[in-house]
Amino acid sequence: ISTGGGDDNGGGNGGGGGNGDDDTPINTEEPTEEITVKWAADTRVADNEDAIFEALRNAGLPDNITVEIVAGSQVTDNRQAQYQQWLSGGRQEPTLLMMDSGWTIPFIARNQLQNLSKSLPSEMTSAIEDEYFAASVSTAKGTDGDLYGQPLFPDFPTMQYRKDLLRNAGYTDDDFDTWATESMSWEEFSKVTKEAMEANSDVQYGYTFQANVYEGLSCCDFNEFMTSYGGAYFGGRENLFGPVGDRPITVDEEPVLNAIRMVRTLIHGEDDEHALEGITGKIAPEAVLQWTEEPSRKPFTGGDAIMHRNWPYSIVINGAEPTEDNDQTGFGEDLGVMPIPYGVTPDEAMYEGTGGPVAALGGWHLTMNPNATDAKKQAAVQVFKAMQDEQFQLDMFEIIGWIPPRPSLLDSERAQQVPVIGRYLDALKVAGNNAIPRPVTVVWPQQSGKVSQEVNNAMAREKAPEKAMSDLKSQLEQIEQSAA
Amino acid sequence: MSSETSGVGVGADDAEMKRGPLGRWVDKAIKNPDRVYRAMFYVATVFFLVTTLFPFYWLLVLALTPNRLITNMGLLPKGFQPEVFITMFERVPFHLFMFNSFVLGISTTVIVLLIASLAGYVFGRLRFPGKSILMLGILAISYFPPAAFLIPLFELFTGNTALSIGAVTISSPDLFNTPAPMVLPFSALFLPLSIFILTTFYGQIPDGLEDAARVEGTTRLGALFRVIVPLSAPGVATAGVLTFIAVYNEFFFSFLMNNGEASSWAPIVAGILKYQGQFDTPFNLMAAASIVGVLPVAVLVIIAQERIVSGLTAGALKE
Amino acid sequence: MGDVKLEHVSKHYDDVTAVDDMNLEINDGEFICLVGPSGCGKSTTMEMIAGLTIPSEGKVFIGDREVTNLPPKDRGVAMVFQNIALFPHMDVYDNISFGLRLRNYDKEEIDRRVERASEIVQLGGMLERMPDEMSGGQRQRVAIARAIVRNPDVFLMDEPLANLDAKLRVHMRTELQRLHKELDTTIVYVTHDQAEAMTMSDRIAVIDSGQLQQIDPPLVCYNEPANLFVAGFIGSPSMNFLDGEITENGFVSTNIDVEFDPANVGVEVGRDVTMGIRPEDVYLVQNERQVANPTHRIEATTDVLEPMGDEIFVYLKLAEEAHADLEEASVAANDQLLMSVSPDSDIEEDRDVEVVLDRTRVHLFDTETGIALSHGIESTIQASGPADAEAESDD
Amino acid sequence: MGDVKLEHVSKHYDDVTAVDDMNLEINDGEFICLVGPSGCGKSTTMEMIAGLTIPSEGKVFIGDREVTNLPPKDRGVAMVFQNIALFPHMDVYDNISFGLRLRNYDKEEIDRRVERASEIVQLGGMLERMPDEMSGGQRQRVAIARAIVRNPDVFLMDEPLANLDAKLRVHMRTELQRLHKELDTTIVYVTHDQAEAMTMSDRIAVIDSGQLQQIDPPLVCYNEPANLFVAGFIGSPSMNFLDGEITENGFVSTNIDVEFDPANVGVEVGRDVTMGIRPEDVYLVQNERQVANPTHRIEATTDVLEPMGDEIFVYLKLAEEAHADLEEASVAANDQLLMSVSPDSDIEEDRDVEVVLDRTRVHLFDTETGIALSHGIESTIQASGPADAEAESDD
Amino acid sequence: METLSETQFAYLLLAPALILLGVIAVYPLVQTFSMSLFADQLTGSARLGEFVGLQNYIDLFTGARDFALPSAFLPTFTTQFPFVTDIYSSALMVTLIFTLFSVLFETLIGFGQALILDQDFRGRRWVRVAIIIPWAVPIVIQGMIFFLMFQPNIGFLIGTSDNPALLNQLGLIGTTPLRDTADALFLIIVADVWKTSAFMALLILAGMQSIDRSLYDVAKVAGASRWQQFKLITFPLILPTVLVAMLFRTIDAMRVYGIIETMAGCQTVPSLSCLVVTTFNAPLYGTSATVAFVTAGIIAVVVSVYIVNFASEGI
Ligand SMILES: Nc1ncnc2c1ncn2[C@@H]1O[C@H](COP(=O)(O)OP(=O)(O)OP(=O)(O)O)[C@@H](O)[C@H]1O
Ligand SMILES: Nc1ncnc2c1ncn2[C@@H]1O[C@H](COP(=O)(O)OP(=O)(O)OP(=O)(O)O)[C@@H](O)[C@H]1O
Ligand SMILES: [Mg+2]
Ligand SMILES: [Mg+2]
Repeated sequence: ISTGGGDDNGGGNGGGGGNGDDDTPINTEEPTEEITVKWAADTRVADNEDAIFEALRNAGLPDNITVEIVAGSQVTDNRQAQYQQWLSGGRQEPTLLMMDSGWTIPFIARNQLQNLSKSLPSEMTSAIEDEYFAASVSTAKGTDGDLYGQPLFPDFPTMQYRKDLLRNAGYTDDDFDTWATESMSWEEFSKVTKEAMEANSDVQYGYTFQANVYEGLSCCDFNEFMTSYGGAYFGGRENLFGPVGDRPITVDEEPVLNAIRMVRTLIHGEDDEHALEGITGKIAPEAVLQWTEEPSRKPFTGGDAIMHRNWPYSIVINGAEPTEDNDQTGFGEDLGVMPIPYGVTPDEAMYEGTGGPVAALGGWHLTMNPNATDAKKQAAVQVFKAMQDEQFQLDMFEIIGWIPPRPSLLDSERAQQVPVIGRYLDALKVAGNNAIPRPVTVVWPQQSGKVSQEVNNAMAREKAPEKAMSDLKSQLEQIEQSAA
Repeated sequence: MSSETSGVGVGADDAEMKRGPLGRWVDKAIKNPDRVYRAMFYVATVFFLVTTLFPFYWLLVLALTPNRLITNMGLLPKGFQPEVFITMFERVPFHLFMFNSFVLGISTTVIVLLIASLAGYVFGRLRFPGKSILMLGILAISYFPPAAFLIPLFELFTGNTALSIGAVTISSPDLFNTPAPMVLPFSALFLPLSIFILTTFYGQIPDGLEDAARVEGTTRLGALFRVIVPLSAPGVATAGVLTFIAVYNEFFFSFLMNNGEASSWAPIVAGILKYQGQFDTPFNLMAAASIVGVLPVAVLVIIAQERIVSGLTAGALKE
Repeated sequence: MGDVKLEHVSKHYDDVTAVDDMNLEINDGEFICLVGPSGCGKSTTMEMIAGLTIPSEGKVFIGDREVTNLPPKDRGVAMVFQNIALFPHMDVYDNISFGLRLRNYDKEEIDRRVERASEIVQLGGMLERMPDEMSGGQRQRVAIARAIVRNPDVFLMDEPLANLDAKLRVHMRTELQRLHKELDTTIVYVTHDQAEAMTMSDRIAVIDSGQLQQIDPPLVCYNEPANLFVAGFIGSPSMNFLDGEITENGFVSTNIDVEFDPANVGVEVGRDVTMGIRPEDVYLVQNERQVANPTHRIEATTDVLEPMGDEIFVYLKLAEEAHADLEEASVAANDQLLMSVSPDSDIEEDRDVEVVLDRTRVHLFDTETGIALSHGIESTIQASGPADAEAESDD
Repeated sequence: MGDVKLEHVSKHYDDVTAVDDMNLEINDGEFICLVGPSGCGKSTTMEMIAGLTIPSEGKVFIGDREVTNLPPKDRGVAMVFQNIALFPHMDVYDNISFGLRLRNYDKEEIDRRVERASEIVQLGGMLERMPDEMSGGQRQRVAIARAIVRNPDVFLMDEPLANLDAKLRVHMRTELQRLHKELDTTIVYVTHDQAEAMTMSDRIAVIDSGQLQQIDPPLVCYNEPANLFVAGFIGSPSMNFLDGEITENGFVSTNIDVEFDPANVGVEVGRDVTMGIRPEDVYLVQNERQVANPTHRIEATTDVLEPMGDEIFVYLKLAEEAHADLEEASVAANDQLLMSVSPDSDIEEDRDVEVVLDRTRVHLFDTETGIALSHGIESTIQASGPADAEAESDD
Repeated sequence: METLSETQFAYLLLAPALILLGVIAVYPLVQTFSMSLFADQLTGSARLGEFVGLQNYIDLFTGARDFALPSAFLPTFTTQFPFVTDIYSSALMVTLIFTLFSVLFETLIGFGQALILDQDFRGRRWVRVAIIIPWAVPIVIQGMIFFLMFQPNIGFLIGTSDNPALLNQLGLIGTTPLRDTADALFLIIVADVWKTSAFMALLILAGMQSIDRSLYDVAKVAGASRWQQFKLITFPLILPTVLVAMLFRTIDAMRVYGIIETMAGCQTVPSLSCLVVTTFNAPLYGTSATVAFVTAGIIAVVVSVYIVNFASEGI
């Protein structure tokens, strides 16, 4: 017995399988026959299939092309594992894949995606390069600079807060208006939170965020803390996506340590051994160390917290008008949203593109299976085209809350009409403009685990920040070297 | 139990009248130790009932509490939302996933019981060279984490493995999104357990009964299925239940051998995960779904337990 | 068809030889009883005929086929197991009809046969009981019924009546004999009940330690046992044995002498022999007239009396005869003699009596090898000649 | 200590009454045999004494304690089970020593006792075998040894010798009797072997359909059966029965008349009675002189002959006597008579013979109720008087 | 078929099992083993890098590959307080601790449950279902139940450092137990025992039900108390079943993954299977295959304890 699709057991190029011609131009004419392309998306897409389909048609998708949605798991790791098997197994289906911007690059590095720069008309690719959120686009590019995915929507976390509680501490709508676009420093933030806590003694927590040992800590929460203090994993934005093994590892530098010290202060108080000067302490519960998004949101939604860092999905929940229907949860207009606070200003920052009110970048791309048949690829191009349509993107913002991938659209009248989230577009835009992608490379999955482990340890006072970060540095070093 | 303290400390020499309830109880217990057994038995039963059922109760509490209110939970539901059991079907066609799981579970169980019966018979009742080696070899398969099988099996079931005989090359069929790439690995992976269970049970059936069947005119296989299997009913039913439940809960192959759609034979685990959003998790729906998902297994257990527990009447295995 | 032949068959377990170079020919339609002490290899022999145990050596034939390695189902045998082995999960009806159902007999035929078999074993009305709801004897009867519903070439029955009371045994005995005649089937039958072996069988095969000792019609085994073992084993209570020596005057021992001319019976003088005499061939002198050819009178004292209803066993202590010339070794236990008398005999414990032996019923065995030297010491007046017996055993 | 008493004990299963209002008193140190047809309730009775089955009604006493609801372990009984039930996971030594180990006897004591028990049952050298490596008889012997190593107040033995050959049975019989004497233990013993019941027991309890029929010393049961059932059940081969009627001249039936004065035996004229006579009490006229008090000669034809070695059973066909006045109903099967003669008798099949009956051994039963009316019809000359018997059974 | 020798017959009946296992298990394992002989390859369309022979295995045992794994493979004893922290940062030790305690408690509790289920009492049908049903709970749900119970601010079983719950006060677990390896391991064992005791109970019960009841009659008459009946009859007769159950539980426990992933994450409680899955997803196929085979090897070593027992039990 020998395996087909190349001698993959022999260490050869087993991955590709099929007809991996991922860089020949595709016929971009509209196909003439009836054709159905499968799109691996998620349940939310599948749930809104009809509306989305209509939006696509409105955006010019030819009538003879049908899109069939394969509702994969919403759990991103599961999706990644599935796609990994499908693509390395050389399957022809599905033709279109919805990919997390957090792990598109490894697929690109393994030649498992259709090179859009080579196979799409240049007007399509340049629209993406020019008009979309730059940070998003950067997570859909290969080391060669070619584009392999078309961003569907970005995702940026923001700081949510309870206006009603802050009013008790003496803050006013003026302050809130300012905060919506001009973020505050961590020092100020902690002070404000502390004041609010004192003013609302029945509220249990000040600031809730996510610091469990998980991808979310390394990609996002800590990435934000660190970057906002001007630090970086690998020395600044330009090294985010490589070259692996050939870039500095800067996790043991002072900005990074400060970020940890800051968090330690937030949790354990100012008398912590490694407290950061200027930060007001004990505003975050120890529980954050075990919290991911949902558990951390629960107390905030339940009215037990003042400040909460989370993704836009939770704005929809927390900003809803309290009604019978949702059991009186949601704070309506009392929900405030602002960009994440900053540690240092961009000028003070050690590395280019750091400092300021950074927001970790999430979001999803649309990519194409290079093993698909030419006919399907041809039809798929029409889908790409339709999804570039601005109206479609606004439609999607309305239908399932996908933030339009073009920053310009956030200013549009229509976007602001969208219930709840439409109110907070200002803050989102700031976040979007200051978005920082995770440093995703082929070795990021390994590095991410180490980062979250060490950072969590340091935050939990199990290791001194310096020790944790120097340990981390040597581990990252090894990983970098292994892949060089 | 509340009377415990009142009884302690009352002198044994005191008149019967003065004894606390416990004293009297102890007295009776000494005369009739069966009472002690009974008491121990009830205490243990209640203990096990509480410990095993409490998480289910909590699951029910979670299901009935609106998701938004799931925070600072106590022992009672916060709010009462029984319609969650309808919502869960609206959100996800959960019944279809359950159906898939049933089909996968039953077909795997049938295959496993059949094959393991043959193997269990061989290992339990025959002597032949190579027996121990083979048993160890079969056992060794269960040492491997499922991931160790995945890539080659994926290739095999997606039509990427080819068998070359001379000039002819037959490539394996593409079975992705069918039950086969789940049922086959399940069967192989759960087979060793069933083989071992059945080996011990079949090995304990007295030879005389098999002999009698053979003289009456059965083949050895006939004797296996007419005498040995029915007499091992507790073991067979247990192997069956264990296999079925294992399939029902499996998530590794269930997950990677289909695209996660009910129409592609994805099982119940995929259904439950479908409730989960990228960040938001409707704990109440998932809890409701698991309660609903566990119910059929409860029914199965009730059906099977008659076999498991009272498959044999007293003295059944007399020679 | 139903003849069974074992050729040099042996069966060894790890450390035990259960059957040792057994040669056995059973004719079609014959009723053979296997008898022998517990553990002598009877069941093992049966199992080898049935195909449940594969011989370590030798061949088994049924009909004209060699079946040594044939599975039981193709041998055309039915068996009643010593351990009964009812299927615990089936009721009586299903147990009995098991073999028929396997052969896809139609419902009526099965019903008919089960009905008949259950009547024979007197189990009518119990067809729906489960085995564990029955008494030991009832179970055994189910086992018998299970075998007899079928029409095999050979019946193998391993102590089929062990758990039945005397009356039912007699009934079953006649039923089995009737069945045997009706079906003309070969029956191999293990029993420890002498009466069964004597009345039912065409020939008895006596086995000891896995070895065949004698196979002959019952009366031949009784009257002309081939060796000391058979003589002692067949007959209940057992034959009396007295160790002695052949002199010119006949048999001499510490306690009993029997005069005869050694030349007449063909035993050389000086040989160590064991004399055997059955309890019923010892007579009180009062009844001497019942014996055509008695020995001289022997003095004895009655010891224990065991009344059995239809007879009384009398244990006699023999007086010592004066033979200083006999070696010490052969003296042991020579002073006891068991006698059976009819229950109306006028006999009491601890009384001196005189007895005589029936000379025609005196057996002589070589003490060393155990082989029979002579049955009856006045060869002219023997009851049934060895010539007849041999003729019988040949057919 | 070891006396056992059942008071109005019954045991009902769903649809069967296994034991029906049984009253049984067994004295300390007594050896009682329970006999009765298969399924009559013997094992159930034993199980109720052992405590394995709780009676549906009634009370059980052992010693002076009521034990009806006491668990088996507190009753001081040891039992040999009919189904043997060896522990499959223990070798012979462990099986035998099981009860001793439970009582924490020390190693030497256990060794000593196991050794002795295994010698009694002749299993020396097999102590390390597992049950499935043994023959049927060997297993049964292990089961016996397992019971006799202990020193209980009461031994319960349910057909303990069923799988043993005649010789071993005799051996075991004496061993058990010796044990009984030595330990002075009460023994309740189930057997279907008449010889066992006759020789071993102090009293025999005859059970039918769960009801106690008679409990008396063996010879009383044999010679003076309380009713038709006991008469037919005890004794092998069975007693001959002839249905008839009492006239002024005595007993009259279609085939046999026996003259006597009904007044003498206390039976009123005109009653339907069944006469019973055992095969050994029928004599050929040649042997008439052996009988002190014979009946008049009866004409018959010999039918089948069954030679048993030590005796021959002769089936006689009776000629019909002319009694037109007898009803048809009672005629059935009245024309057969079984006789036993000694093996040297000069008798052949299909010959006309004349026989006589021993009048002292003729039994009369009420046909309807089955109750015995008279044992022997010349009351003066009976062999063992009912008075003696009653005296015996009282101690 | 019936005329085949016992050996031939045995192999004929084994054929279906051997074919199924051959194609679905052995063949993939051979493939995977060959993968373990190649270097990882993260870029390009090839799944694997160059042939490296046994280098992956050597790296794994020397710790040279630890950087690619969520945790160290073997315990390292270089720091000052070796036992406190490093045991929990070794996948091997974490797995062994989990296996030891979960199998031990599952066996004991399963035994107790089986004893109860073996009794005759009213309502036993429902008690049986109650005891068996945790086994039917999918791992994701099992994880969710325990995750929520021990989630600060959701579950009631833990409190905060200001307001500790009972378990915290007893010092059993901290207030963020699921991020702490020792605490999380303890809770994962609890969760596993809750779910999997039923597996043991079911098998042990089946074993008990197969025992010839007349043996108990013999034992009772011989004077055995309940405890002695259990010790001398029940226990030895179900021992083979218990050993099989424990054997497979041990194997399963050594491969624990799902409950860890759903409760605490592989980074916090690194088990051997965690290493396999994490590297598999990375995707470091060479390393993953290597860890898988080493895991199997370690399981083989642990399981040999049972095998020796089996041999002595004569199964
Ligand atoms: N569990 C049961 N359920 C129903 N009937 C039963 C049960 N056990 C015994 N019996 C019936 O009770 C009667 C008495 O049985 P028991 O075992 O006492 O007979 P026995 O005298 O020992 O007979 P045997 O000599 O055949 O052993 C029988 O008819 C039997 O069928
Ligand atoms: N599986 C076995 N392993 C070892 N020895 C055995 C095995 N089976 C039988 N034996 C021995 O072989 C001998 C013959 O056994 P077999 O069962 O044929 O005796 P048997 O003549 O039927 O005796 P019984 O009258 O007691 O039933 C016995 O000594 C027995 O112990
Ligand atoms: Mg035998
Ligand atoms: Mg009985």
